[in-house]
Amino acid sequence: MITDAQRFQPFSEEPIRLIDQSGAWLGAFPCDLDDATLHAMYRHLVLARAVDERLVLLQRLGKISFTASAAGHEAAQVGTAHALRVGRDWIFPYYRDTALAIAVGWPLVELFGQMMGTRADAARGRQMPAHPGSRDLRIFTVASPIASHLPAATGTAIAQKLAGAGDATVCTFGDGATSEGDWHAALNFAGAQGAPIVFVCENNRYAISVDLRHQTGSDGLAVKAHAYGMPGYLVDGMDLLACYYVMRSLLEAARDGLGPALVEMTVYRYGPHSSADDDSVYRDPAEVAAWRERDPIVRFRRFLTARGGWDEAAERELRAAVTRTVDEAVEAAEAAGPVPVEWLFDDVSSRPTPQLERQRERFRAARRAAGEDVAD
Amino acid sequence: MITDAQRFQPFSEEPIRLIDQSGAWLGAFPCDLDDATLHAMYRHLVLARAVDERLVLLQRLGKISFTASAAGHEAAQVGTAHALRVGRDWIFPYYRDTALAIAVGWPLVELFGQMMGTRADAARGRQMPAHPGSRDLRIFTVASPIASHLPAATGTAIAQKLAGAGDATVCTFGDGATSEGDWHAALNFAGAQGAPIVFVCENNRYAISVDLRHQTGSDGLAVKAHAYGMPGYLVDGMDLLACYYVMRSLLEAARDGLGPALVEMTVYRYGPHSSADDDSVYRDPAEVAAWRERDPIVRFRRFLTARGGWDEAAERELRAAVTRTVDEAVEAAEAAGPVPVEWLFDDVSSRPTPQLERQRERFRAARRAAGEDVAD
Amino acid sequence: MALQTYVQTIARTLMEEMRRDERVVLLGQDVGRRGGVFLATEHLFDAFGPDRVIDTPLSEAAIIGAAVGMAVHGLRPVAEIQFADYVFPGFDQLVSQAAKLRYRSGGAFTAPMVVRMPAGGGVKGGHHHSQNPEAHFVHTPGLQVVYPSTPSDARGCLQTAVRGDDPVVFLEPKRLYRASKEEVPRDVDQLLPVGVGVRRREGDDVVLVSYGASMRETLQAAEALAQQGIAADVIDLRWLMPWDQALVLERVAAVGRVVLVSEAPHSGSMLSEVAATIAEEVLDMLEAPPLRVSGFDTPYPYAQDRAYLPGPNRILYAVQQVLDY
Amino acid sequence: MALQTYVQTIARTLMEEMRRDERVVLLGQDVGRRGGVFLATEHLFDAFGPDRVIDTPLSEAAIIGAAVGMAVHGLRPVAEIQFADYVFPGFDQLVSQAAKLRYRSGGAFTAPMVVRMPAGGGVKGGHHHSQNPEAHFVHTPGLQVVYPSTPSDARGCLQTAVRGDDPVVFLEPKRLYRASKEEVPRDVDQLLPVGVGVRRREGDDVVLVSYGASMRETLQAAEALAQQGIAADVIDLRWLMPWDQALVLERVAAVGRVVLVSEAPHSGSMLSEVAATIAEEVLDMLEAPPLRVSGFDTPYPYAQDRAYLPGPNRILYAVQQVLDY
Ligand SMILES: Cc1ncc(C[n+]2csc(CCOP(=O)(O)OP(=O)(O)O)c2C)c(N)n1
Ligand SMILES: Cc1ncc(C[n+]2csc(CCOP(=O)(O)OP(=O)(O)O)c2C)c(N)n1
Ligand SMILES: [Mg+2]
Ligand SMILES: [Mg+2]
Repeated sequence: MITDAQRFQPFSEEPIRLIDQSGAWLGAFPCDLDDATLHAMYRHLVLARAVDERLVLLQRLGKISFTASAAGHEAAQVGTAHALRVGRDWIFPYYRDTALAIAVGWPLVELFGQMMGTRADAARGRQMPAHPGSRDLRIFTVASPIASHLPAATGTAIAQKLAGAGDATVCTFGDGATSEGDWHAALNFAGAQGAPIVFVCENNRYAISVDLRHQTGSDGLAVKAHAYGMPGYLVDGMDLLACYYVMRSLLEAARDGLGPALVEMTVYRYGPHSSADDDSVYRDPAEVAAWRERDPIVRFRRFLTARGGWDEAAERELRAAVTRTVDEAVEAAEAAGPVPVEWLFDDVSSRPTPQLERQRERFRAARRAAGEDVAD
Repeated sequence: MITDAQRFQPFSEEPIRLIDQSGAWLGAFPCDLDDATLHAMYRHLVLARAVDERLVLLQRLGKISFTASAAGHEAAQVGTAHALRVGRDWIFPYYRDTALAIAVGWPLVELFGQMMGTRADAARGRQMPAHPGSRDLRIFTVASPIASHLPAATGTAIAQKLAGAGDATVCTFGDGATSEGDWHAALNFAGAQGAPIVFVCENNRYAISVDLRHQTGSDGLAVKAHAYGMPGYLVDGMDLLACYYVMRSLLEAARDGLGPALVEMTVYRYGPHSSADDDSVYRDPAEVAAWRERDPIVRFRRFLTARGGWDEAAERELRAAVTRTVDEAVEAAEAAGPVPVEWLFDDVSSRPTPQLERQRERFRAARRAAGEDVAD
Repeated sequence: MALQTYVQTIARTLMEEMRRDERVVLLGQDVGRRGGVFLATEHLFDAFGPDRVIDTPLSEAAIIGAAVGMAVHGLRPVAEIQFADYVFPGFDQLVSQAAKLRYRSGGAFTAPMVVRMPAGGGVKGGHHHSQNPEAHFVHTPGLQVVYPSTPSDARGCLQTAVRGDDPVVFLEPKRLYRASKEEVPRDVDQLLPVGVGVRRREGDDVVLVSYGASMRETLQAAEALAQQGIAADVIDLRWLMPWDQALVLERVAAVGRVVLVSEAPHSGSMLSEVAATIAEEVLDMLEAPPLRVSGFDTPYPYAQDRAYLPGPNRILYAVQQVLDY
Repeated sequence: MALQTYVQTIARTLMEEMRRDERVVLLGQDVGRRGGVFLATEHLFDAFGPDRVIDTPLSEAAIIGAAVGMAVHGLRPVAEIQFADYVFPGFDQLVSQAAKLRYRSGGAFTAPMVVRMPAGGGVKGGHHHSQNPEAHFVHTPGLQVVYPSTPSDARGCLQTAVRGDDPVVFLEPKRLYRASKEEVPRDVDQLLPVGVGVRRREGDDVVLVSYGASMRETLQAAEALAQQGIAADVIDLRWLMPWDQALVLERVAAVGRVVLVSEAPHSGSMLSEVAATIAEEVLDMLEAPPLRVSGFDTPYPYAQDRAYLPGPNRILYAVQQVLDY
C-alpha cells in the first residue's frame, strides 16, 4: 500500500532522495520497511559488489572472456529488484544488471555458469558473459543490441494489461540506450496503450566513451517522458531507498491501470565500460574519485547503522558469508564442465530444419575425418 | 530581419495564430509583407489546390496510378515554402508536400511528369506518383518509407553547420511519422549537434486510419521537442501567415547558430489518405465537414480582401490563369512520352556491375526471342 | 462453395484462428477499424474488439518487438507489416530478437508469432511497395519463411504458422490478393506442414521451381510450353525456410533440366540457394545448367513495373536455353 | 617498412584520406576521443577535431542516415558501425535510403559514403558480436560490398571506397585486426579497383574461393594441401558486390574442382551466389560439385566459438570430397 506521502512528483529539478550521504533519512514519510528487509537489501548490495569484484578477477585470470561491472549501479538495481513481485512481474534487464539479477534471486551458480559458459548456464553456453536470463524469475534473457529489448518489454506489458491479473513489467537500460529508435518505439507504444511498465534508465552519463552531452541535447533523461504522455522521475540512483520507494509507487500505479512511467536513476560506473575498455582515455580520474566518495553501499550502511540494528559484527559476518557463497558458486559453476560442441546445433527452432541436419552431419563427418572426438 | 515581436513562445497551450477565421490580423506586430509577396502566396495556394484536384481527376481517368491529396495542408506548406531561401536551404519533404514543392518553384511539367512517369520526370520515371525531388531546388527526392528521410536531413544540416555558410534545412512529415525510430534518431542527433534544421510536423491527426490517440500518449506533438532539448511550437497550420512567420523566425534562429526546432502545424486532410483509401470507414463525415469550414485558402483570401488589393476580378483572373497553367503542364508532361524500358537498368550505381550488365543482356535476348521491340 | 480471393482467405482464416484460440491477437498499422489497407483483417475489429485487434503507432520495430514480448507472455500474436518493404525499420527486432530468442535463452523463451507482409511487384508501387525481401529472412537462422501462392495454400500455411512454436515470416503476393480466387474450405483444419512444397504440374522435359507471386507466370509459361508439346514439372516451394530440398532434388535428378523463377533481385536470392544446392547434390544428373529467371540487381522500378518481373517470355527463353543445351 | 596491423592500417589510411580531402569526415560511436573501441580511428580526433571526427549518439540509424545527408551535401562521410551485428537498427537507412538514392532520384542525388564495420567471429563475442551480414548487402542493389582480408588490401580498398561515388559497405575481419600484420606502404595511392579479386596461390588441383576473415583458414588449408602434394588455386574475392565473376569462372573452368569458404550462415549466403553462378556458367567444366564450407544455420554460438568457424579441417574434408568425386 502506497500512502499519499509516498507518491512522488514527476519532472523535479532535483533528484528524489530519501537518504543523504551521512545516512540520514530525508523522507516526508517514515521508512516502513522492517529490519529483515533492510538487511536483505544490504546483503544484496554487498553480494553484488563481491560478485562484481570476483568477475573482474576471473576475467584477468582468463576464466571468463569479458565482464561489464555493475559497481556504482548497485543501489539502483537492488532498490528496483525489491520493489518487484518476483516471479510475477516481468524484468527486461540489460547487460550491466548483475546486481538486479542477484537481488531477485538468480542463483549464483547459474550466474557464474553463464559467465563461464559451462553446463551450469541455464542458457546452455549460448551467450557471452553478462547476459542473465531466467524463465522462473521472469528475467527476459539479455541480448547485446542496446535497447532491442524495449519493444518486447512493451509487448509483455500490453499482454499483462490484456490478461488483467495486475502484473507489471520493469525494463532497464543505460543512458546511451535512450538514443536508439527502438527505445522510442517502445516508450511511445507503451504510452499509447497505457501499458503497466516502468522504464528505468541507469544514467551513468557515459555510453562507453560518449558523454551525455554528445548523446542528447535534452536536459537530463527523465524529461523525455513528455514525448510519450507519461510521467518522468529523476531519482538519486545512489540512494537505494529512493529507488525502492519510487519504483514501488510506480509499479503499484501501473498495476492500478495508471499506465507507464520513465525513471532516470543517476548512477556512476566505477570501472571501465567493460573489461575490454580503457576509460582513462575519456574520463578524468578525479571525476571517478569524486563519485567513489558517494558509494551507494557505504551510504546505505550508514543509514542502517544510524537506524540501529547493524554493527561491525554483523558486517564482518556478512562479508565472510558472502565470500563463502561466492567461492562455492564459482567452484560449482566451473565443476559443471564445458558444454558439448554439438549443443551449438540445438534450440534454433522447435524442430531442426533438414538444412541444419545436413550441416550437422557434414560437421560430424569432417571432425571424424580429422580424428576429432565427435562425442565431445 | 526578425523583430522581437516576431519571436514566438514555444510549448504554448493554444496554437500560434496570426489571422482569424474572418481574415482579421491578430499579430502583435504588423504584417511586413508587400502585396506582391502576399499575392504570390495566394497564387500558390490556389495553384496547389488546382493541381491537387487535377491529380484526383487524372487518377480517376487512369492516367496516374495514385495520388495523395494535399488539400487542407496548403497553408502549412506554402507558408513554409515562403520562409525558405530557395536553392540555398535544403528541403526534405514527404509525399503529401505537393503544395510545398509547387511553392518553391518545382516546374509543373516536372510535377506532372513525375506523377505520370513520363520522360518529363526529372527522376526518369523511377518512382510512384507524389515523390517530388529536385537537385536545383535542393528538394531531397521523396522516399516512401515514413520518416526515413529525417536522419539524412539531420546529416545535411550538420554538414551545413560545418560549412558555416549560414544555410538551414527544413524537414517535413506527418503525425504518424513521429512514432518511427528514425524520427527519434534524427531529432536527437540534431539536438545533440545543434544543427540548423527545423522539423515540421503536418499534424492532420490521422496516419491513414490510425488517429492520434492510438499514435502516441503525448499531449500533442510539439511537446516531444522536450526530449531533444529543442523548442517545440504549436501553430495553426490552416493559417498561412502563422506558419510563415514562425518558420521565418526559426530558420533565422537556426542560421544564427541557435540550433534546431520542432514545429507542429495543425492541419486536416480533406480527402482520403490516398486514392487507394476509403476514409469513410474511420472518419465521421461531420468531422470532415467541420474542417472544410475552416479552409485555409478561404481564410487567406479573406485576409487579402480585408487588407485591400484583392477583389473578385483579381480572383477570376487568377483562377483562369491557374487552369491554363495546369492544362498546359499536363499536356506537356503527357506529350513527353513514356520512358524507355531499358532505363530501368540505369542509375543503380556510378558504373553498372558486370552482374547487372549480364542481366540486361539476357533481358534483351529474351525480349528479342519473344519478338518484343528491344529499343523501346 | 463460393470463390474466395487470396486476401479474403487471409481475413477468414484469421477469424477462424481467433475464434479457436483466444491467445491469438493481431497488431499492426490500420488493422483495426480500417480492416487493413488491403482488407486482410476486415471484420476482425468488429468481431474481437480493440484488445485483440490492435492498431499500433507507425513503427515496425514496435509492432514486431511487441509481438515478441506478447509471445513470451503466452499470446500468439499475428503482426502485420503494411508492405514487406517496410519491414526494415523493424528488421533488427526480427533478426536480433525474434530469430535468436530460443537459441540465446537455451530454450527458456520462445517467440511463437507470425509476421504477415504483402510482398512483390506488379502493382505500380515503385521500389518501396514492390520488394521481395525473402532472402534476408532465409539467411536469418531461427526464422521460418513461407510465401504461399494460392488462397488455399495461404490458409493451410497460416494455420500452421499461427499454431506453430516459431517466429514465422509470412509473405503474401499482393498482386494476387484479388486476382487469385479459389474455392476454399472453411472451418476445417488443413494445416500444411512446414517445409513441404508441392508439384503443381507433372512433366519430364524440364523442372520449373518457383514460389509466391511468380508461380502465376511460371504456370503460364508451363501452359505455353504444353502447347508446344513440352512437359514441365512445376514445383511450388511454398516454404522457403526450411525448403523442400528433397522434392526439388528428386525431380531435378529425374528430369535433368531446371529453371528457377522468382522476382527478387538476382544476386544472393533464394534462387541462388536452390541452384547452389542442386549443383552440390545432383550435379551428375544435370543435362543443362540450372538457370535463374529473376528480378534484376536494381531497385524495383516504377515505369517499367511489369518489365522487371520474370514474365512468361523470360521464363520460356530460359527453358529454351536449357532444352537446347 | 615496419609491420603494421590491420586495424592500424585502417586508422592510418583514414588519416591519409582526411589529409588529402577535407570533405572526408568520420562519424560513429566512440570514434572520437576513444579512437574507436578497436582503435580503428586512433589519433584522428586529436588530428582533426570534433567537426571531422564526430561522436554520435547511440543510434545506427542516425549514423548511417546522417552520412547520407552529409554525402548529399558534398561531404565524404566514413561511418563506423561498432560491430557489424549492430547495423540492423540502421539497416533501413542503408536499404531504403543509401542504396536507392541514385536510382530513385534519376541520378540527381548520390550517396558517396563508406560504412565500416568489424565483422566475423572467433573473438568469443557470442552471436551479437560475431556475425557476417554481407549477404544482406549483396542482395541490396545499389550498395557496393567489400571485405578485404589483409592490411594492404584494406588500405587499397578503403582508398577506393572513400574516393568512389557510391555507398560502400566496408567489412573488416575483426579477428584479424591485430593478428594480421604486413609491411604496408604509406602516403602512396594504391587504389584497388572495384570488383577485382586476387589469386593468393596458384594451383591446378582444386580452386578455393574465399574472402574476409576466412581467407586465413583457407590459406592454412591450402598450405596443408601443399604438404600433401595437392596444389590449390586460392582466390580472395575481396569485393562481394560487384564480385569477380570473370576470375572465378576462368579458374574454375580451368581446374574443374572448387570449394567455397566463408563463415556466414549456410543458407542464402554469398557462397550460394558464387556456387549458383558457377553452375550456371561453367557446368560442363566441373569435375565435381562446387562445395560450400560455411557457418551453420544457427545464431553464432558462444561456447563453441571456434567450432562454428569453417576451420582448416572442414575445408580439407570438403577438398577431399571434391578430389575423390
Ligand atoms: C545496437 C548497438 N549498438 C552498439 C552497441 C555497442 N555498445 C555496447 S554497450 C554500449 C554503450 C551503452 O551505453 P549505456 O546505454 O549508457 O549503458 P552503460 O554501459 O553505460 O550502462 C555500446 C555502444 C550495442 N551493444 N548495440
Ligand atoms: C515505414 C513505413 N511504414 C508504413 C508505411 C505505409 N504508410 C504510408 S503513409 C502512412 C501514414 C502516414 O501518416 P502521417 O505520417 O500522419 O502522414 P499523412 O499521410 O497523414 O500526411 C503509412 C502507414 C510507410 N510508407 N512507411
Ligand atoms: Mg551509460
Ligand atoms: Mg497524418
